[in-house]
Amino acid sequence: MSEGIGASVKRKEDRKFLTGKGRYTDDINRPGQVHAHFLRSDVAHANIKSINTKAASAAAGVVAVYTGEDIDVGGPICGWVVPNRDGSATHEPPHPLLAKGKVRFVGDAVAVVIAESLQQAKSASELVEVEYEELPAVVDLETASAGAEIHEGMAENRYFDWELGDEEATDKALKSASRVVKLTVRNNRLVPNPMEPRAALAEYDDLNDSYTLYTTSQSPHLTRLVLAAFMFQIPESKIRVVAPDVGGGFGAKIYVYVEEAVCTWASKKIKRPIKWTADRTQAFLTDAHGRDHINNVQLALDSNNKIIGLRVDTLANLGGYLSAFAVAVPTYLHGTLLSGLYDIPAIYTNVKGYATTTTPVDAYRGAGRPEATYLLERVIDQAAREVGMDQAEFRRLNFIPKDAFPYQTAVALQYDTGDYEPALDKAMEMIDYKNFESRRSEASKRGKYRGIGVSSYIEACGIAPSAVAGALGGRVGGWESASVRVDPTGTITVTTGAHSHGQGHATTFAQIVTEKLGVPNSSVELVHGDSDRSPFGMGTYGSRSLAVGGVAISKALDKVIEKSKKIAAHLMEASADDVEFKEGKFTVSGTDKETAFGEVALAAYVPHNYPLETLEPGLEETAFYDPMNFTYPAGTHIAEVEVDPTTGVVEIVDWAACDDFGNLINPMIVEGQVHGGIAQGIGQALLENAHYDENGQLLTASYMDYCMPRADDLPSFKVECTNTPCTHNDLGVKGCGEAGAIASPPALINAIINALSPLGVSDMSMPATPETVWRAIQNAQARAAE
Amino acid sequence: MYSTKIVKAENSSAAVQAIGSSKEGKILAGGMTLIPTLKQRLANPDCLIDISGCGLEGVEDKGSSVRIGAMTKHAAVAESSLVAKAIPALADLAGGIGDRQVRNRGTLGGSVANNDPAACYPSAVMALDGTVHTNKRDISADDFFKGMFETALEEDEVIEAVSFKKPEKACYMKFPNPASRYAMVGVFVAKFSDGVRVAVTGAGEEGVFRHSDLESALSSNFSEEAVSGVEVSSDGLMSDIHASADYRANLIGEMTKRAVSS
Amino acid sequence: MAEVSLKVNGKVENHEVGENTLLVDFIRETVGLTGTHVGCDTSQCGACVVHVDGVSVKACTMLAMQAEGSEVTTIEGIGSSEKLHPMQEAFHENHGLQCGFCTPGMVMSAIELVSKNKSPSEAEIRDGLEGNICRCTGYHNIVKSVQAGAEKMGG
Amino acid sequence: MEIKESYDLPLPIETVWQALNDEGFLKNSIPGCEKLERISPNELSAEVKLKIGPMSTRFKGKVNLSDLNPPNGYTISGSGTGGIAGAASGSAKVSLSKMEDGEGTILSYQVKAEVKGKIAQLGSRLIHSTAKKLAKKFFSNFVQELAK
Repeated sequence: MSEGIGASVKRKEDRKFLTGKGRYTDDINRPGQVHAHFLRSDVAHANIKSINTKAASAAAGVVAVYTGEDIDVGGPICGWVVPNRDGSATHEPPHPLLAKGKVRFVGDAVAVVIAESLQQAKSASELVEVEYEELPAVVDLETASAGAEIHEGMAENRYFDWELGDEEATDKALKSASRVVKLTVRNNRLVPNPMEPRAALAEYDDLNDSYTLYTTSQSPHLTRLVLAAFMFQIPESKIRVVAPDVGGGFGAKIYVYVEEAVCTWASKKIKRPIKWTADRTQAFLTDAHGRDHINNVQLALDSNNKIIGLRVDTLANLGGYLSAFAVAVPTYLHGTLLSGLYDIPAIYTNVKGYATTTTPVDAYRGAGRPEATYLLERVIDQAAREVGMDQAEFRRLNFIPKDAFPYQTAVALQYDTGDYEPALDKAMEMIDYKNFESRRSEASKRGKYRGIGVSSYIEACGIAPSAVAGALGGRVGGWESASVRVDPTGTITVTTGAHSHGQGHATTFAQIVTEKLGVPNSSVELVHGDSDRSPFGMGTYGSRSLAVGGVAISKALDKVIEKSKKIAAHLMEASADDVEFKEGKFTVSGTDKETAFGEVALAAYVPHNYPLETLEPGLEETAFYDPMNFTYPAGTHIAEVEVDPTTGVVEIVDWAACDDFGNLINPMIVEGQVHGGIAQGIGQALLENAHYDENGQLLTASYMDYCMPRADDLPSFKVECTNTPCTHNDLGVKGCGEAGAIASPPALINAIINALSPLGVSDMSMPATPETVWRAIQNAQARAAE
Repeated sequence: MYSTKIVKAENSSAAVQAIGSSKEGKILAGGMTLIPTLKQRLANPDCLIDISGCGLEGVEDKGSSVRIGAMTKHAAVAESSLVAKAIPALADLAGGIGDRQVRNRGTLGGSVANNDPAACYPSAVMALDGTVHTNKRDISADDFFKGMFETALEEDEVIEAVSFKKPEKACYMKFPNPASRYAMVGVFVAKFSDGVRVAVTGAGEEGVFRHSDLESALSSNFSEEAVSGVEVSSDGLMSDIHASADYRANLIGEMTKRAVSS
Repeated sequence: MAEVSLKVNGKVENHEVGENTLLVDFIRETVGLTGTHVGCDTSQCGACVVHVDGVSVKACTMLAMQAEGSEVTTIEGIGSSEKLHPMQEAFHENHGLQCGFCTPGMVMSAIELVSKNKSPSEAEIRDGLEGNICRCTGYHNIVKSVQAGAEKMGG
Repeated sequence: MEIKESYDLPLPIETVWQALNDEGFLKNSIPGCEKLERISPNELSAEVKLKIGPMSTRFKGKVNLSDLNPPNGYTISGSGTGGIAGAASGSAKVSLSKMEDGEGTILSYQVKAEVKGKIAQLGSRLIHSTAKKLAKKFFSNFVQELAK
């Protein structure tokens, strides 16, 4: 069917966005609305000696001014904790909604000024006097791990010290190895930068003692849960959270931030709707950042170049407060992926998470998996170079063979299915790998260094099953819910707890309905993003929407079909067991009896001829789906670059990606997700870096200094897929949202090293800016001259 | 943005008068730098004098030079067939400033008056031995630029036009800052019958400057080899998170070579 | 306060606003057309691109008073949901948008780009979209969309 | 960041040292200084208007004189807040020594500067050059004042 599973259906949601009719949080206004402006700390680390809000409170248009002392509810909570190596628990220091006694990063909210207009709020905030007693800034992991104190009573300034794997076996492998390949890499700190800045509009309803919060969230139900149960301690029914159209998330909009909570809290105090919208610099300062690891890697090889062990010691910079999933990212989303798609018998990893006086760090597209893939694909490449093997063949030699599935890794995961060589082969074919050397020599005639870099990755999507997540320290479930309501006229309303902020759920999910019920896409309406209109949900992150939320819809559809069959059986006077449903029609096997889906729908709501004694009327079903396992997308990306040695500029001349996402519902949308992911990965590898000075000032706090990938920084991409369907969900689907961002950084860095290896360059840090590359060339040339 | 008053001046003397009668008035040309600054509340002028109605737009061929009105947009210079014929390098430079939308609003006069150390236009004014025409006087390029963000302009002075001498050959090569797209290094090389002028922007701590070593090398031998023979010093060059002084020095050499060989 | 009179999508808009009102705020708040977005503070992201007298500008870096007497066209003014502009159609057909936030500015820039260059090459499109940042698409499909849009517009 | 420079002055070291401790001299030397009042022997309150390109901000703060080693030098440091623009601080370690001819004085300085808040967030590319420029201006103003 042209609109069902597997079809590149054009997106249903496009029209509103293309005509300017999208409705984002800042587009919404409420009668009597006032504006909030947050006064933020200019210093990275200080005790607050005093705050004087008197003049600000008296300023024109000011409705209220609040500081941390005024707020009587708790702040953001931690959604995942892990045990320390010594058995003690993760240290979870409090994170007040507005700073209390101390500020811990530049941008920490110190006071909120609420006024009739935004300009008035800003002007008044200039009158708030804050006296700080400055303390030393702690910016890098070296300082953070050397006796800094950011949270009172937190030993060694460490949030956690976690381990996974078999240390003894790994160290034994390292000792017995015929070669140990060593590498230290830094995964640069990134700022997610969805194009829509965060915003909130909170309104209190006096009559019902309830709140409505419009917010830029990837997970409105989680926001409701955190606000109601953990901050305000009121029934969840008293808070409605609406995440309308949301302009991108990439992780940064998963969490509950202080601004939305403060606006919600204050809306009751002043009994007026309060709006807050971040400007871009506030977004840079306060949206949770991503990555920022230092990894020490040791890879053990036997004499046949087979990997026999891997040890990774990681330091993670988590910033001034522990963000919701900050603990999960460098631990269970990182350590468990260290086997990659390789057969590695022994792995051990230790991760220490430190506090610094920088913006809190949390999940950003890929969240832990890009870090794992980066270090692994870098050390694999170095190993291939050291043993003198082709980079692709070295990988092939060490891949988990296709007959080894399900494969139990040395780091807790069980991969259900996979076949890695076809994707590698296809990517190599797409980029014409075998003729690369002739392209390299042609480029060298033009004075350019040409290189090719491979990255084979695996990731784990859809954080579940809940029981496992819970056992590992997760404090939320890993399920998703869906309900499917068939209207009397046969149109369908699907509600989901997943949230679309660019992913095209309205289209993809409708395709599942079309496939299963045989109704056209246009008859399917998707409801999401409003906690009052959809059942409880978990939101969208970790490439889970389809693999968990989509499967929940499929399960609800199965229930609808099952019930429909009973109704159809009644209508056709047959036994339900004999009824078949296909392409929107019910038939009775062995007869020519048939009835259309629409007739069954009508009968369900106008039950004049209906088995009321055994079946309830109506046709609406809800399903909760909790997966049995993660899904494991995998694949190979190959980048080809040319380096201009005179300037260090890297030009990406070709890109081939071959991914295994299992079954595809909408290949067009999947491809778009891959493109976007690759672009963000290229951004990390070449352009982006959150740069703090030694005083903890973020020097890249606007697009003047933080380098966002633009159209002319990127090439077009060749994207194809292989398919080993997921074995444990009904749709055979995996996740695709993060793959590009996971696979691409090492492909690019490996390509640059490959290009410059004739000069003796063997390492390259991210971002590989022109100067970084130029310096590497200069240093290599200087070494060669010695 | 703080509240302010807007005065629409009809000619440059009215603009000067308005500045005089304000406490801390500012000329608003294209606004590409000024408006973002005001939005951040990093300045609080009591009055903005909009000079878009002063009739300062247009390109004229003056024989040995091209005269361009101060309020001429970058896009107009980039698309001017007159400029393309007389000084193609100048049209190229204008076509590479900022992005399309900046070029549709940003003006020559605004860029020159602001003298941002990373702006493109000052290098053209300097390399093309330009003259800045104000309501009061004509100022030669060498006297006009006084260091980062500083010019010879007095309080009661408004730029009306800039003249650029037609070179025998010229080229502007820009290595953009990857984030802001301003010049990290921009080199404007102009060959005249009596010598070569090389102006560098984006690199100097004092803003745009002429590179005398490169000029003398190229004046006697206009070739890439001549550039290779010059040791570009990093003294006095900017160093920031995007590029060190050493790297900028390297780029000056490279961009000059490219400009010469283009 | 000052009286500002200009046309937005062909309709005269005459309002008393603060003299420091940005064109983008005039469009979004005074006129109530929220398709023009604000994504940064430094004139770089291009989410706010509109046409003023036929040329694309960043509405966040222009005062409403500077547009006095001008014809402003926003994303709402180039097509309707019944009859999309060919460029809007091309973005739909080529999956040139994901979250939709940068899309209005991107489409407005693309239309101007094509009006100046009837059949732009891939490199010219990439270069011409320098003033518009998209975080979702990696630009691959935006470039395809603009190429297709150029063809539809009669290039 | 650190900035170093030195000047040769045709004046005796004592004269230079005296000037370095005179608020009138200092006020005329600090670029954009609108107000400078001594509040204790080694502490002055200051108001400085800083103009960098289109930006124009008034900083209020203090100037401190420390490590006094008459007449061989001291450290002059200033810090101020510029409201919404953020804060700036800087210090110059000033050393005076007699020139070999015994008449003149060599004034050398080493400057450290840091900025906070919006000016750091938005103006990072200009921080170093601006600090250098302001330091240069301060000392060239100072030398000019001395020559008067």
